[in-house]
Amino acid sequence: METAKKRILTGNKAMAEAIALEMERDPSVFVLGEDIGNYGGIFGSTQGLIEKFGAQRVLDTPISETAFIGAAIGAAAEGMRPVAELMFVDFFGVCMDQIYNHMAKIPYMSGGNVRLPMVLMTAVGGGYNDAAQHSQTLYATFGHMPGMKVVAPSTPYDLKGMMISAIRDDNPVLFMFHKSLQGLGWMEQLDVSAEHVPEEAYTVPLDKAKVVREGKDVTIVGVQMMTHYAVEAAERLAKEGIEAEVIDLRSIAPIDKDTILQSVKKTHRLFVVDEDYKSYGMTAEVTAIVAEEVFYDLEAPPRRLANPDVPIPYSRPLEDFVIPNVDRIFEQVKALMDEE
Amino acid sequence: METAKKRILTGNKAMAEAIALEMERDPSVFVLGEDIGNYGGIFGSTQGLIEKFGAQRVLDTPISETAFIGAAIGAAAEGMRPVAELMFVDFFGVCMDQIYNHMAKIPYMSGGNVRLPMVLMTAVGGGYNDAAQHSQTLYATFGHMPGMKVVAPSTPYDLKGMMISAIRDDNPVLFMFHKSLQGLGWMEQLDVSAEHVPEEAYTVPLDKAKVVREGKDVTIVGVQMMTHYAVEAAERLAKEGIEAEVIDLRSIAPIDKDTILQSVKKTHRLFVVDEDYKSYGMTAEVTAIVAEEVFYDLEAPPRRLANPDVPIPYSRPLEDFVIPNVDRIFEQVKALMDEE
Amino acid sequence: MATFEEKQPAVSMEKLKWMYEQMVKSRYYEDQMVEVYTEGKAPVFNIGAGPVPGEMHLSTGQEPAAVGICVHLTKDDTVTAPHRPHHHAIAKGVDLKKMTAEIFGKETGLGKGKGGHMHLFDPDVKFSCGGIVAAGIPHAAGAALASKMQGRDWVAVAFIGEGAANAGAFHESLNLAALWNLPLIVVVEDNSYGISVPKASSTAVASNDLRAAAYGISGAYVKGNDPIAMYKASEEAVARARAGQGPTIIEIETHRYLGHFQGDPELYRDKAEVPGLRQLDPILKLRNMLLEAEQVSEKEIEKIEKQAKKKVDEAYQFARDSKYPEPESALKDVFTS
Amino acid sequence: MATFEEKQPAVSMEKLKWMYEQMVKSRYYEDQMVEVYTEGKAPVFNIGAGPVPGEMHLSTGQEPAAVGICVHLTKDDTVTAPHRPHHHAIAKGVDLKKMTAEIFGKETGLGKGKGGHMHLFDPDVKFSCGGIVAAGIPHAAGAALASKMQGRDWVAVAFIGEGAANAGAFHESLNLAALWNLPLIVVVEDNSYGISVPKASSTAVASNDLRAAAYGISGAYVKGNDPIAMYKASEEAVARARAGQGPTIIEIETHRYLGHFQGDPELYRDKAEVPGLRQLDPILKLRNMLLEAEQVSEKEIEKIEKQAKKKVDEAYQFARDSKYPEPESALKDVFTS
Ligand SMILES: Cc1ncc(C[n+]2csc(CCOP(=O)(O)OP(=O)(O)O)c2C)c(N)n1
Ligand SMILES: Cc1ncc(C[n+]2csc(CCOP(=O)(O)OP(=O)(O)O)c2C)c(N)n1
Ligand SMILES: [Mg+2]
Ligand SMILES: [Mg+2]
Repeated sequence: METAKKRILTGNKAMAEAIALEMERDPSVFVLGEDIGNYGGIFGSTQGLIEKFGAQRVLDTPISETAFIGAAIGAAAEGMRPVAELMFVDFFGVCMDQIYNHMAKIPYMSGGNVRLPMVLMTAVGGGYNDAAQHSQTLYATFGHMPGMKVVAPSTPYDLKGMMISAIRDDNPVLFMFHKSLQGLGWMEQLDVSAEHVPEEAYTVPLDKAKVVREGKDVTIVGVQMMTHYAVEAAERLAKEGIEAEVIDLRSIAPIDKDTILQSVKKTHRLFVVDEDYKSYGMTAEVTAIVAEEVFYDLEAPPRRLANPDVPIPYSRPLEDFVIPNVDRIFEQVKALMDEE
Repeated sequence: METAKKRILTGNKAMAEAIALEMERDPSVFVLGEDIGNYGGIFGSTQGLIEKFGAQRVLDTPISETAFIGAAIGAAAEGMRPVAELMFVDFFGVCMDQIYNHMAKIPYMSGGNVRLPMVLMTAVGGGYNDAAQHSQTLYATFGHMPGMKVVAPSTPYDLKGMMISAIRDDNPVLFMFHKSLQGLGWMEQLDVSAEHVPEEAYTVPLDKAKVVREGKDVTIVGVQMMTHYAVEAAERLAKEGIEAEVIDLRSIAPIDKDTILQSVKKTHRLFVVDEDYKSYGMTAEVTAIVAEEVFYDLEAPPRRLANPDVPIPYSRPLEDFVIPNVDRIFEQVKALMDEE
Repeated sequence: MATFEEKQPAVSMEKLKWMYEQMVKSRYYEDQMVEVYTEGKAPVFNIGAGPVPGEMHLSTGQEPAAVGICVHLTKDDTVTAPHRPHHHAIAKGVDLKKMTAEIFGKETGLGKGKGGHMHLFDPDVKFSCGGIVAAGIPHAAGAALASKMQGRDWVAVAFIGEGAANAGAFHESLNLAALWNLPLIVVVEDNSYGISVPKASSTAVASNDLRAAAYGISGAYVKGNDPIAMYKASEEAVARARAGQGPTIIEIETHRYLGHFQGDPELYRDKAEVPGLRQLDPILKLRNMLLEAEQVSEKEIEKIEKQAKKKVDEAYQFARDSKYPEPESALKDVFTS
Repeated sequence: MATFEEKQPAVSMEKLKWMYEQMVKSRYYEDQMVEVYTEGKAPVFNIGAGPVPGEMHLSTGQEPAAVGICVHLTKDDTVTAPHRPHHHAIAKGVDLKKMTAEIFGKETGLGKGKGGHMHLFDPDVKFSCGGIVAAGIPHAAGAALASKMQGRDWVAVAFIGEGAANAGAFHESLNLAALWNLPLIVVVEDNSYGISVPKASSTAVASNDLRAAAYGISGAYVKGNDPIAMYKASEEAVARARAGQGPTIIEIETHRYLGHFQGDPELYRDKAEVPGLRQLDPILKLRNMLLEAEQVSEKEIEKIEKQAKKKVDEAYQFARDSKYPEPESALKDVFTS
């Protein structure tokens, strides 16, 4: 009985639309970063903005991440609401001091007297053979450090809604978007990277995970690409009589414990899958939360699948070997179900 | 029947002695960093080196961490064996690109054809009210990223032996020393920061945790200050009839799973304590390893104690509240023993 | 008036008196801090003990840099300072009581005790500082950008040490500010040392105003720790910035009378250096100049001094009298809701 | 010889021929790569498909920068290159077969398939590159430091784009190299763009050789994408470095004929720009010059060209014929034991 017209937007267009809506609404919102002007963002996150808002509010920067992210902090402290883009998350190391010692800590160090209403958006993810310095997600690197909200939406709908929430939030938000979920014409076309997105502004909370598939036998927690793979794997598992509940984490920090714990209390089994490195990663945090809080609900040991602790290799068979995929999720969840 | 004369060295002197011995042995070893010359390192790690080896091999640098850590990488690729110092780990953000995208990845990206035999040493830790930008440990930040050996010795003996191992290792080693364990005259004097250290060169492995106190009732895993606190707490627990086994992790990456798993198989309970932030931290990784691998050996839920997810506050009562201490370890381990 | 090189400074007596007052206040503030910091740290020095623990970087001797430019600023202009921030904070008009309470870690402090001496934030007068070398320059550039985007004539001043001018943030921020023509002034306080490392061992060029050439902007060099010369160089730079004519680098020769931080054994430095410098003290010089100008009486000067010191004393008393924050408040202020 | 500005280059015919050969090889290499990269990416372009996936940054048009300085280098000198590294690698004498195999992700590649096009390491000729803008400058400074510490006269050359000169690493490394008098040469290839951003929108100064003033070192500017002028500027810089007289910044005006990466829609650039540039192609110019000098016959030139292309063809064939690494080998080479 769906009567509303479908507006199919790709992930990048959903993001760009969110930013545009907020720029219209609030003159203090502006965008800065490398190639976010005429180019529209290497991953399309700012497509069309310079045409709409001009070069005064859509600022192409030099390759000076420390300066322009630091400048975003300084401008935010003066009441502006900058949306800065770090082109690839992999480049964080040239500007992490600004991100972490300043953006994330100034609100706290000032006892709440300085607010930094800013968004730092950045592209994450591999799978297209861009090798060790352009393929990481680094979810846990940012999740580990207090003072930032860290989000990683998985769908065009959430990209738009969470971007609007992020811009309106008075706290610094690190907004990770996955390259493969932008729906770009020059990458592999994934069905999940385009969907109906309402025209108007709407918000999606920055601290809530989402059950994207219900099931009673096992809980699979993932984020971004791994969520989508998990859903695919779950469909295959269903054919073997295993009903997996799939949780899209969405928020890396703060992490939504409740949604995870409720699910595990129901399913009694936990599988966590992550595109990031394994050690000290998201799979560890989720597993530890569950082990600590609902230990007695578990009927089998929790299982983790993530990038093994190696840099991301270039060559296709090597990259395919390290990044988790549907097959491996399927097999390992099956093995988990065979436990006990 | 101990007949050898005791040479009591503080942590910093043990480290400096290790570097001196290696500089004598191998002309390709040199040291660079801020205030590591005449000053002898802000935390005394290079004390006496410039007097012995001169300014040609002990190089004071400008405040240009990207340049000098990058230069260490370039020199290591040419067969030198640099020991670089990042004064406080908290400054990693101005040079993380060199540390992580280059130092840690070049050996892998080159298919093993480029070796980077270098040590990056850095001071970690709080507890003396140096506030949010000078008090962190960031163990997990470095442990999460593959390609580096990451060590955090807890005693003068290990500081010397692991430094010698680190310098001789053909891989990049991130060497974290804890300020409070350097035995410096201007910090609180801790008994554990000075002990007998043999005069000659010796090595301590970079990938082995150490059982520093045996016990049968519960395993406590910690590193650096938390190990020492755990031992103190264990003594108090012993008075209440609880025998805790305390493991000094020593290696953040790669983590020594075996030692931990063996212990938990014996004690059936796990408590992990960390001076670093809790989420996505060391307590998560250790807990997850145990939950995944020896789930059925656990008789109670594992417990974690770490810095809550807030930047480290300056004021004494606030800092005391966030950094775990002996009392809290004692209480929480007792609570863990009461489980079931 | 013969003590400073500029014979006829076109500086109003009012401004001179203001500068003198701030310098006295700043100096006295640091003198008191030397004492307070030592409390609880004897007989054995322990950095974590006493009413004021942690690192302590004092600015004694460096007052001219701060007052010579802040005299041209209003509440609406932004100042970012580094790890050695007290003189800048005082010259910018930061609430002295709250600042001192913050340094004592009290709940009445600027940051409710969460920040500490290197992390003072007073948004009311747009002042901030931080413990990471050179990191404040981009923040000032951002404030300058905000001013420009909002169509204001507000300027932003980033204070840094000469050691900091070799950090990447310096280059990136100045290029950005020059490119975007931002009202940014970077003041480099050359106190000869970055901790123990002398300028000649850190800086490939004689002075950092020369680096203005790398950005096509203006540079100025102020010799002799001279507040009047600093006043003049700053007057030009601030006017240029307000007029939308872009950034300036000002380097001032100044002197750090104390150690890098309190407790610094200073083994890298000739013991005779500081006593020599103190003989040429800029506060003394300005005092003599004011008297010689004969527009200010000894009595008036004493009144200025007394008033300045009184404010400092009150601030310390306020800090001592204030309460420590509740331990659990450590968990607050990470996020606002 | 009238086509280049310098009428009587003091360059031996042998070196000219070497430069010509390398330029031809480099150009042909990239031309082939354009084709290979497209394989498997039609009808729909998909960056992850085909025998060569991932980003691909080609250097077509920028050959003079690489050959003009590498002609002065030996195997013992170090070169670090950025994300657009093929011309540098070829001019430095990197093993062409292993390099191509690496770009194809094969186990016979320089990095056994782990590195890829932006991460080529050939320690035999001391060549490396990387995908992070400006990050290679400190590595070259470190190689220069090692050379100095070991008492060698080896030099290190860091190639970067004009966009990279605004990164902090540029400033920090040049200050360090100047301070320590290291044999470092930074070659800035000004191809007018950093991805889509024109130089005027990224760089506050007309050219980066002017930034030499910020470090008290030498700077040189090479106009017109001219390999002979590059030869001369480099000759001086390399001689200075070998003689222990410190670093140099050389900026060369050059041109990127293709997109930033293959697949770049180049909407930010006038479609007429590249055809115009191609008319002034430096390879053509050098060819004409060699012929006009009448010391090289058309036949010899053709032989050089044929030989260069043959080596490239062989390298591509080698890459195609090689095997992919075993998937499990992804777990190797993190650490040596
Ligand atoms: C990025 C970074 N590196 C190193 C330090 C340690 N450090 C603090 S102050 C200082 C020296 C600063 O020298 P300068 O800029 O001249 O300022 P001064 O202390 O002389 O006022 C250093 C190295 C730091 N805080 N941040
Ligand atoms: C630190 C960092 N920031 C951004 C990028 C993304 N990026 C890759 S190449 C490039 C442009 C480089 O321009 P330039 O230095 O002029 O070199 P060119 O591509 O023109 O050869 C950018 C922004 C990166 N790789 N590293
Ligand atoms: Mg200084
Ligand atoms: Mg360019």
